[in-house]
Amino acid sequence: MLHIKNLNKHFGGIKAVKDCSFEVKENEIVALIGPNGAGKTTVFNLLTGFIKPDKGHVHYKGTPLLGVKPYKISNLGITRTFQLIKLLPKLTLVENLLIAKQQSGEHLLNIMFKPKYIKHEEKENRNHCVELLDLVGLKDKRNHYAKNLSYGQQKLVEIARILATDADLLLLDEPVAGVNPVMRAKIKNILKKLKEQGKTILFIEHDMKFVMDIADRVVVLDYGTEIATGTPKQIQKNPRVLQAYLGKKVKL
Amino acid sequence: MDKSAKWVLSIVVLLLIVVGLFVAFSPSPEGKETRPIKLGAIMPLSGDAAAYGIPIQQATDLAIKEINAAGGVDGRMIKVVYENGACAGKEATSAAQKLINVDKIKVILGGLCSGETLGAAPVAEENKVILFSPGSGSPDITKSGDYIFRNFPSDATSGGKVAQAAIDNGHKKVAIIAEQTEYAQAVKEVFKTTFEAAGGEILTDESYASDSSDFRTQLTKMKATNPDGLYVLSQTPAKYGLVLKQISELGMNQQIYSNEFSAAEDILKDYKEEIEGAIYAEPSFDDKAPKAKELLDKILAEHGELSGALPPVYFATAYDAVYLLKDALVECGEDTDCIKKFLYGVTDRAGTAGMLTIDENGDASFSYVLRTIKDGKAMDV
Amino acid sequence: MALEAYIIHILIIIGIYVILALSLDLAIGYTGLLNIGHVAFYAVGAYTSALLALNFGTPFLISFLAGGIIAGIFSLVVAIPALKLRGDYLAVATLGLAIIVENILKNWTSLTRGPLGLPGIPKPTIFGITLTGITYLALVIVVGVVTYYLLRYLIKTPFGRILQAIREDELVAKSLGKNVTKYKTQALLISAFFAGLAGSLYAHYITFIDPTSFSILESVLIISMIVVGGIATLKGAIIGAIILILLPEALRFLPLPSSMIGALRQIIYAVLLVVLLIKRPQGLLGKKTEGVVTT
Amino acid sequence: MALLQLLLNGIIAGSIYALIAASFSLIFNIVKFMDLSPGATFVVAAFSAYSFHILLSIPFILAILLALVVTVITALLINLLVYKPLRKRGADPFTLLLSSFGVFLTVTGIILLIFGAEIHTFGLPIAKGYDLFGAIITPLQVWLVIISVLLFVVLFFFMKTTKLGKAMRAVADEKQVAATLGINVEKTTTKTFVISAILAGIAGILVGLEQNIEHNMGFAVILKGITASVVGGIGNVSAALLGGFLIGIVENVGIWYLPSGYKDGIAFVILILFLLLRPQGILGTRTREETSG
Repeated sequence: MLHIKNLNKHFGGIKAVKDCSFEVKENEIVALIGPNGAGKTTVFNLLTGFIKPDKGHVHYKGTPLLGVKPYKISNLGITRTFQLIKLLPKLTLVENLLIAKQQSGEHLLNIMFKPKYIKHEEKENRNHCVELLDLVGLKDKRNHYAKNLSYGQQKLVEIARILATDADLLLLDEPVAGVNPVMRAKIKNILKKLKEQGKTILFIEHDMKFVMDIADRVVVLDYGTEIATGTPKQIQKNPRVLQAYLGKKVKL
Repeated sequence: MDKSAKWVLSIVVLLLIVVGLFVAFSPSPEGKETRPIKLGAIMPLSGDAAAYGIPIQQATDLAIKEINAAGGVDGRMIKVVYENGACAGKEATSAAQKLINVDKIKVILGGLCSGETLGAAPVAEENKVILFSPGSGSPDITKSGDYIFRNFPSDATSGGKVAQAAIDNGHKKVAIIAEQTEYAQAVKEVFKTTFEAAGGEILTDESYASDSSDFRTQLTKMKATNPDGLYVLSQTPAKYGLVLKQISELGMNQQIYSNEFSAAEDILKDYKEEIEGAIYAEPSFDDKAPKAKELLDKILAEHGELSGALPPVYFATAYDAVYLLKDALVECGEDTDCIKKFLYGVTDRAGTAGMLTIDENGDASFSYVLRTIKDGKAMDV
Repeated sequence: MALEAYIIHILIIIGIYVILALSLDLAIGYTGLLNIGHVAFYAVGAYTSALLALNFGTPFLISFLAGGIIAGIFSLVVAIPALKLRGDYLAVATLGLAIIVENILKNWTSLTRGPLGLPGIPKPTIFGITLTGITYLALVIVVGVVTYYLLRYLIKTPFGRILQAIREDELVAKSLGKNVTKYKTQALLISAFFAGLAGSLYAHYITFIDPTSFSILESVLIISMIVVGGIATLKGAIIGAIILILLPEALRFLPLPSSMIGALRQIIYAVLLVVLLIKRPQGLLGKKTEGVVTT
Repeated sequence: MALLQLLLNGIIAGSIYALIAASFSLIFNIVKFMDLSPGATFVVAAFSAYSFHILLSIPFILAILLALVVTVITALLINLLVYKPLRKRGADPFTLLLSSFGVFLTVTGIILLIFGAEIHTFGLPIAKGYDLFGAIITPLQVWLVIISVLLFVVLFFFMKTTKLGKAMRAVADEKQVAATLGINVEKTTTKTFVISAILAGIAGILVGLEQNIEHNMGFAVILKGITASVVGGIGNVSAALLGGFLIGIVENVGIWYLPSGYKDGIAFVILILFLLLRPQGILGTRTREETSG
């Protein structure tokens, strides 16, 4: 589904991503792990077109993503969350989700000529979004402003928003960072349900227990390059991974 | 409706009350005959041109005081209601609306800037109210309406006269610098057409924004074309002085052609050498003539000094305008159609500004005279 | 009769500024496009409509709509900086653009007669009736009401919601597949269109326009209206317009020496702007974003 | 072609723009918003110097110093009454820019109220200019350029060597870091407003002497000052000198070819070109991150 071949990106002298290649198969949950500064978020930014790579190709379902504008990449069915949660503070939860929807009501011509259809589509989308909020257990807060939610709740909304985009490939940037165990379990179930629905997930995470529980495959990055790929069990035993982490004094 | 909305509505209601109360209590003239006659006045009282609203106001107040002292109009005192035109069309329109519709005024003295008169004219014309300007020179005013009059000559005459003077002096090549305002551009256009028609050549036509005070590059451009003469036109005497200063700083000593600001007090005082020998056209106003001298002395007595913002002719035209309107009111009361006929009938009426005749467009046919400055004094050429 | 004529005059001016405030609120309040050059659209609309009427004698409705359309097209010029810059950089760029427009109006004398301005702009005649006074007010009210309800409807559609998303965080909007460039340009186009209409209404009412009536201070006045009334609330823009037009007019009736009125007028609305920015940043009617959605 | 005269005209105008640009850059550096109040302090200085020297006939040097004191007090009041509460509430740069518009209109409105709209002059004797190979510059204008350049030299060393100078640069680069290093951010900000007001004040007095004094002379100057600051490199004080001279020269040379009415237009076309193509200006480094994350 997603093929990345020797991706390169440097900022000034620092090589953030160096000859990084890996792939993500259809309907797979892949974890992207690695010590801090390994270039994980940079890879996400390259995939979503926020920054342009210096070298390398990325193909999604065969179509190249190089140089495609972020909003076009998103329309291809790839969507992401952000390390620092980015909800729309002055909009309500339902509105935050409705933004993720591609609707005909967004185009002025439709507004002029198909007002009834837009109303109908709006109602439909609104119901779907309320369902999603219910899925993450925030239905009662749907008319509250995103600004007033707790950190954990905002994480859930971000995931609900991902679902609202009906995207096939979900890029999650540390979905459970700083989240209490109860919420973490809830997110784990949601990810499992998504896999059953045929979604493909690539997520960055430091919480190894969570990674080992849920990931089908793990890709390890170090100094911007892929040093190991395999099932969670294989990765645990892989000496290069240990060295990469231990060398960096990270609890494994 | 939370607290703030209530707060907002209370402000709006309060404002309406203030406006309503004040208007309700302002005396309406229809009533008894002895009530004072209200004369409207629109002139610049704020903004850049406020400086030369002052001489007009002083002359008007003096005339009104004298008229009321001598019994006013058949016993009814005249009361002047001043409104700020701020030398801009938009303000003048609001001012005229207020004077006509709230104070129910039938005769308005003003505007001073041409922009004011043009802004107020449509409102006055629509309500058949007399608008009499003592100082607007723009040619556009000639056709601006039957109820629109002035006793100040159209700039056309000033521009044309000076252009002819330059040709007569043999200065066939002239460079122009004119401020970007209604008045200055209108007069410059007339100067250009007359000068070119008479065989002269305009080497360069420079301009500057009203809020800028650095004309050195425009003057450098003019200097480079080494003209025989310079035609300098500003909106205010103060700006005119600054242009003269920078002309002399740049060592340009060509003959200066300009307008009546060359005789303004401030110029004669602060820019004595620079203005020496300048040739300009001015409504034929002899401030030595007995009536004129008497007026200027009275203003000097009352205000301690003659505002140098404008040449003395503006005192005279304002003073004469008030007396002329008074005579019209005596003749016709507040019937504006009768006043209109009366004003159109004015021929060779003696006044402090000289003999006044009003033509069929409501303009004053006023002769311009060529003058020059010799060691600080205005003299006929 | 007289008193009503004065009130009608004030209501017409308020109506024109309501349309300007509403259209600017779409850009600043809803899309977060900090446009200080709104007066440029107002001027382009006024001059287009006046020149068409004066030179080609076009019927009012055509010159009126043309005013809006040309202002809209001009907004595409403003869109170039608007797409790339953000925050106070954008504000200063649009400020520069408005000054350039004023500069062009003053200097392109062959088209606009420069400082001489355009006198004698014909009063509009629709279906044979020449509109003055009360009938003109009716026209202004109709246009004002149409503007209000059209914008209110637009804001409730998904299009309106995306504008607010762009205001909140462009990056999120981009990551959710929204072509931010297109929406910003469209928002600016609509905002400019209505400002152009307001310009045409002004030109045919005052019948004399010159560059001084379109200075930067007009933009600041319009912005103050939406700040006073409440950023991102259409009703706020209306209230703001009413207050900031009535306040200086009320000054005219207070027994103040007439030379102080001009300065006082400028001080009053400047101080009001500053105080409100400090005390009630969301303006009088602005919805406090803490609570649940009230409307 | 009187190129030399044009360059001279450009440098004279440029030195005023440079002072205002520096005054603007200092404030922008510290509080990170575009502040129009230097345009107001510029006018306050000119009118105070005029009233002390001409109306109260206080000796020239003393009048200038008193005028600068009044200017600094005005700037401190503006910072205290308007910008501090807004900063405390975490207002965004646009709100602060808007408030600076309000401040500008209030201050110039008050001056209009007190002094009226007449145009005043110091009435200095009009000196013939020196002739430098055909280009002419008056003694006062020579002083004007010298004072402006001198001020920049002083400012440059002040920023580099003195404690306050280093504190100002630290707060400009990283406010939080500066705070942790024990720099009192609030006090440094106030001191910055003082220095900024002095620069704008001196510029105001110089223009007051050279040309004339009117209540609305501040607006065009601060806008040109912002343009110069953006072109030179916003936030970089010595770049303001470069930006100032550049705008002055391009403006004056520009209207040699274009009709002179477009003088203001030229400056703002340059502003927009720089904002679009090189927002960090000639000397500046990329300070604002285009895309985050």
